[in-house]
Amino acid sequence: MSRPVIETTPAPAATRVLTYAEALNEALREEMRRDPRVFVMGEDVAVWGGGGVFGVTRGLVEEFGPQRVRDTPISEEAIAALAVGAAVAGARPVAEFMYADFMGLAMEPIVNQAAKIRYMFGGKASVPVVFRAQEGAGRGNAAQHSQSLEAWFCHIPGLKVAVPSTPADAKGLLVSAIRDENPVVFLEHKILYNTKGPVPAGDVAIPMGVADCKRAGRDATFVGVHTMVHKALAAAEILAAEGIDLEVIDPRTLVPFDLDTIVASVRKTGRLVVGHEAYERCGIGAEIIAQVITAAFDALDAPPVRVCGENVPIPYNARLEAAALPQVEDIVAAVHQVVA
Amino acid sequence: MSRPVIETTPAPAATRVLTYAEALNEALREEMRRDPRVFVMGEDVAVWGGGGVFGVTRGLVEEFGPQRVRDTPISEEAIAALAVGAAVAGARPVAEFMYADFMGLAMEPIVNQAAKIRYMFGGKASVPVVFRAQEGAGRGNAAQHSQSLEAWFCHIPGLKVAVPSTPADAKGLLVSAIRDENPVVFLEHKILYNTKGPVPAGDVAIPMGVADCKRAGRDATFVGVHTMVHKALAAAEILAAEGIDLEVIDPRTLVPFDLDTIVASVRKTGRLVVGHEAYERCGIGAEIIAQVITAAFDALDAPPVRVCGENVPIPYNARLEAAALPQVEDIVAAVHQVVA
Amino acid sequence: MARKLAVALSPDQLQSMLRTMHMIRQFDLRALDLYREGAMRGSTHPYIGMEAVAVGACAALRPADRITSTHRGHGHCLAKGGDPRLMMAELLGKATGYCKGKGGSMHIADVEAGILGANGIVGGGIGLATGAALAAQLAGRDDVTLCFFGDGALNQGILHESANLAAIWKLPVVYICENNQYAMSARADKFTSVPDPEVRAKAYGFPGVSCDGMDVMAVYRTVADAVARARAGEGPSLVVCVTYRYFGHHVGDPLNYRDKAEVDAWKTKDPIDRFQADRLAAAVTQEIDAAVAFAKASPEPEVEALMEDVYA
Amino acid sequence: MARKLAVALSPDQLQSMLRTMHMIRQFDLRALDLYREGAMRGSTHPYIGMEAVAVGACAALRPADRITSTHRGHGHCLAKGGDPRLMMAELLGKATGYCKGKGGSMHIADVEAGILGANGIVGGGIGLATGAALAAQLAGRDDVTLCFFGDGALNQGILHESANLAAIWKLPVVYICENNQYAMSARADKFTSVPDPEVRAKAYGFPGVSCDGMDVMAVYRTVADAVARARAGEGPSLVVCVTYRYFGHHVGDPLNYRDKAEVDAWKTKDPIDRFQADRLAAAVTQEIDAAVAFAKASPEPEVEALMEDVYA
Ligand SMILES: Cc1ncc(C[n+]2csc(CCOP(=O)(O)OP(=O)(O)O)c2C)c(N)n1
Ligand SMILES: Cc1ncc(C[n+]2csc(CCOP(=O)(O)OP(=O)(O)O)c2C)c(N)n1
Ligand SMILES: [Mg+2]
Ligand SMILES: [Mg+2]
Repeated sequence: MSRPVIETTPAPAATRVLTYAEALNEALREEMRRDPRVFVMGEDVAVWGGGGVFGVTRGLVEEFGPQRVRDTPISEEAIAALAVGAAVAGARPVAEFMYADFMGLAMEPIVNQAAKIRYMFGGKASVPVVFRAQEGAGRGNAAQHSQSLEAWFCHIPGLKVAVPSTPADAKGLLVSAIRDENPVVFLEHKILYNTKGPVPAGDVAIPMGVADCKRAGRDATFVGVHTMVHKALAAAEILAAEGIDLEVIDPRTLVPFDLDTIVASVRKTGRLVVGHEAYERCGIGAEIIAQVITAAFDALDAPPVRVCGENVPIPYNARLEAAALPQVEDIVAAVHQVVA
Repeated sequence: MSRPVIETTPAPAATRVLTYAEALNEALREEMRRDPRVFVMGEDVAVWGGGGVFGVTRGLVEEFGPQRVRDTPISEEAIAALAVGAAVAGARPVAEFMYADFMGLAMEPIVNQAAKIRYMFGGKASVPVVFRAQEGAGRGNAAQHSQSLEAWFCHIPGLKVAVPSTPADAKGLLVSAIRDENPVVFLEHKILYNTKGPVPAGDVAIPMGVADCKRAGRDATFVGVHTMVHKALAAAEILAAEGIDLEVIDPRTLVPFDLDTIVASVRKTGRLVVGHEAYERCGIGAEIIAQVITAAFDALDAPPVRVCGENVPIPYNARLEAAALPQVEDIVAAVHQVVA
Repeated sequence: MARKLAVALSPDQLQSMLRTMHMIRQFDLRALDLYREGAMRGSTHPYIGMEAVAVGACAALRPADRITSTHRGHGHCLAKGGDPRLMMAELLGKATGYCKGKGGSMHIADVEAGILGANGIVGGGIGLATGAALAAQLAGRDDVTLCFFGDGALNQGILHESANLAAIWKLPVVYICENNQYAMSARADKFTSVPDPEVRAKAYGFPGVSCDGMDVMAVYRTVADAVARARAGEGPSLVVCVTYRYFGHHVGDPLNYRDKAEVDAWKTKDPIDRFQADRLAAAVTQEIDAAVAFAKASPEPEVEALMEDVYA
Repeated sequence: MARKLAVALSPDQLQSMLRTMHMIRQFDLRALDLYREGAMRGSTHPYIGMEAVAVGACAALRPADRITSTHRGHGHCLAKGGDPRLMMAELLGKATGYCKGKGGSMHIADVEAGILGANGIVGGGIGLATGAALAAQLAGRDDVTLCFFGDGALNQGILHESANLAAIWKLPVVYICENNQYAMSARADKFTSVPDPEVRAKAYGFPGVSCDGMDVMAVYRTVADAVARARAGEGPSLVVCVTYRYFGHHVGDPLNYRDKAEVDAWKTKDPIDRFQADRLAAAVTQEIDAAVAFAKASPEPEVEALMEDVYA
């Protein structure tokens, strides 16, 4: 590993429009240039069409070579476990799982090793690994390729969990995740890869644990992740036409979680709608509600409402799939319910 | 498999005192006698000291032979996957994981196969498998042998989840789980194995989805599972001395979940405390609160309070471990808070 | 124990195998069309080029035997007797489909017909097949389970765990690795640590063999031996079928990882052409044989015939 | 590439190895006492009987090399230079322990010393070791990682996946299987499908050898060869050390699955007695050799000496 560490001077905040996938790619590239310990591994991340089935690792093998951009066999448990071992031994792996659903194969090293090593070892090790994967439905990939499993990881102390919804957040959070001394489960969303947005050039880490208000509003607070942020923004337009002003907050990371921003919003609006594509039962929506209830029960003028994935495996058929997922009109209806 | 199906006449409700482990053993034995398709597999379930490290499978290999009581190699993913395949092909496996923590190795077959097969196949298959494991802390087994992971399974549609707290519930629910046509994750608690209680003899299935009121009370409702039921009963004694009358409800199964019983209780008491040993974040406590909030917000006189495991890997040291777990005095304090 | 080895198949059976190979090819060509015209969702993985594997292997089965399949499952399903109408309806997500539209291409199953499902998880069928074999053993039946998986699945831990269990319990399962040279962009010879994956059977003490996966009769004979062994209670085997997928992994595959010359070389071994040619040659051989037999069995002319037929 | 094969160890090194073997035995005997008197929680898995494996293997390492260990980890930790005070304090859950009392017996680690931790998950260290080897390769260093695991871990999928990866990437890792005949009550010869687990290395195309795990020098020589190979960039190896645990799996083991005669037979091969006897014999041999050398090198008497020393 003879590449020099390239010192990056924070670039002038030139902003370009990039896709979510391009923004992630830029984060990986810049971090790999900055720190020779960073490397990428996963299935089809190097050779396949020039970098990953969604293009996130495009061009990396050309720039950094096959040692640092490693195609792996189909061995999800080992991908995770090797990444953990390499991290403990001083490398900074970014391990990719092609679909979050496949992380069922890798829960042991993520949960019993990565998450616990620092604590179990009395604070004398760190595990700077990023587990990247994409979640979400909407493309007819059916039950084994469409799940959103963030709640599993949020449940486990020792892991951090990021869920960017925009290209700028994707880049800024991935930079932070790679620099973090802790294991980060970095969950992208397949539907978002081709969405575009402004992304500042250069060194633009977004700290973990800082929510982003994507739309200010007075009448109700929506908290949601990934596609639900965009659906909520669409719902807000519909609601605005009716004179209802929806505030849309994207926590961006679920662990750590910026409860303060959300509580402040709820204290302002008195109403809360929470949304995610993941199965409703034991999803993060319940946790967000439980935390807000504890912190601001008095401020709530109506019971919070969840707009979540149905408790059903994701079906293939388009109509059924749409019915299984929370939609813009479900958000509108939920907001109607809380402001009623 | 030439054993005859033994018709069981519901025995007269003779009740003996059994340990939780003995009650489970009786359920297995009686179901194996009743239905020759039922078999048991897992690590050290047959040879080891006569049946499992906690004695749950004691004597079964002697009665049913090594074909139906199978010691396996240490291969958790295969234990789960073979059980699923066998279930689809007409057998009724009861697969044991020595510790629930090891189910991290088996999430793929449990979550992506067992839970989804019926739905993915258009309802044309059933997967009558029971995944048994024991959870919980309290014995200094540290971070990889002490977790309570029920929330992971509750999150996944297609699975049922049982969490008995008494010998009678253990027997009655295991009988139901074995007879169920769906995959059931059956989670026992290591601290409970040696606890004793009355268990009716004979065919005593307890239906899934029926909560049990372990103590009636007027002033506050406690909902919790496993050891927390017993801690809540102890807390209720302390509170009773102060004139606070705690109702203690054990949902017994988390999927299906008997919300009605809990809502009825909350409508009576106006106060809710929820407890589990599992990590608080994204645990089942949040889900229970979210459901009660939706169903009975108006009935709540105070914000519900959670009494849960800290968001920390379970430590080895006794003092630290006790501090990581919810204790009787935490329940007392929580009830004080809600009735204040 | 006496095993029934690969028996000669009747002309009807052979004809039906050829028909199924054509059926698989046309089914998947049409699925590709449907996908490209937007009538399908998700992804579809064509079995084209590999028809000999599913058909040769399933020819060794009885109706009560079972299979598990993969993401590239249409061929297995048709070969085990799946109904193309219900399959096609499933691809279009219709209520009449095998899965009532809930599964799609990657989850087609027909448990009644012994098809325990395509699978979206690479290696996902391996444990299921082994478990189905366990169920058969427990039920005291001699049904066998065939477990299809790709070269890419060779490196999943579940194969190791299942193979060990199948070996120590002598389960009636046959592991059929369809080595079509690639797992998406990953070349089998670079991502699997041994050039001949069948040697991995040595790690479990059961037979491992390879065969020409472009030759349906070679597949049939090899799998039939393994099935006979399994049926006789002698335990599992690994059969590696060396084959090739003509198309990309799925629609949209950039196919930058292999060159056209390689594809063309494999196409010269086309399993359908070859079987058809063999069948035609065999038919001719049969006619010739019949002619010879006829000739040999025929009487010498009688001496009386010497002067006959000089004039009308 | 030229490899440095097992070199002769100096008398100081040998003495220190013997001392560590004693240290392991006494440490674990004391741990058992502490457990029985209630000073410890959870469980403790004594390494007694297996001392030759950890000590022989770690003698082949440099300080910058790393190991991963198991639930039965005290021996590995001491052999790699762990501090018995910090270990003992950890067993008692003290703030001064390696893990500040948070880990206990099954999670003792000393990352600085290259000990990447005991592990409560059977097979849990296998992927970690392989990953640590990957980190060394990426950093351009020739550090080697030794991965200890039991016969029970042989059937975990992670071993298969890791071994394949280590092979195709030529990672500097040595897999050391401590075949102590049992995994709890599971006999290695019944639960692993092959009698000699080292054959499993064939499935990955790297060397697999076994050695007498009761003979510290045999372990040293075998592991040193594998380490040299790994250090030279030639990739992984599997070394199976045939050994035995004298005590139960942990305190409270009913031990109904093996008989005392078996235990006694293994105890006659005690690795400490044997090494000590060998060392003593070697010391005597050395003295005799020295005597012979002295004798040979000594001068003949001068002729002048003929009449000397008749009288005082
Ligand atoms: C557990 C898992 N990992 C990754 C994938 C993504 N994926 C689908 S098919 C495939 C390649 C499979 O290759 P192979 O087993 O050789 O089968 P083939 O496609 O060649 O028929 C991959 C990586 C998956 N579906 N499941
Ligand atoms: C994944 C997992 N499964 C099961 C166990 C329970 N367990 C602890 S040690 C052990 C036996 C291990 O046997 P082996 O690998 O041979 O090591 P040994 O105890 O003989 O040193 C078992 C089954 C565990 N800790 N982790
Ligand atoms: Mg392939
Ligand atoms: Mg062992």
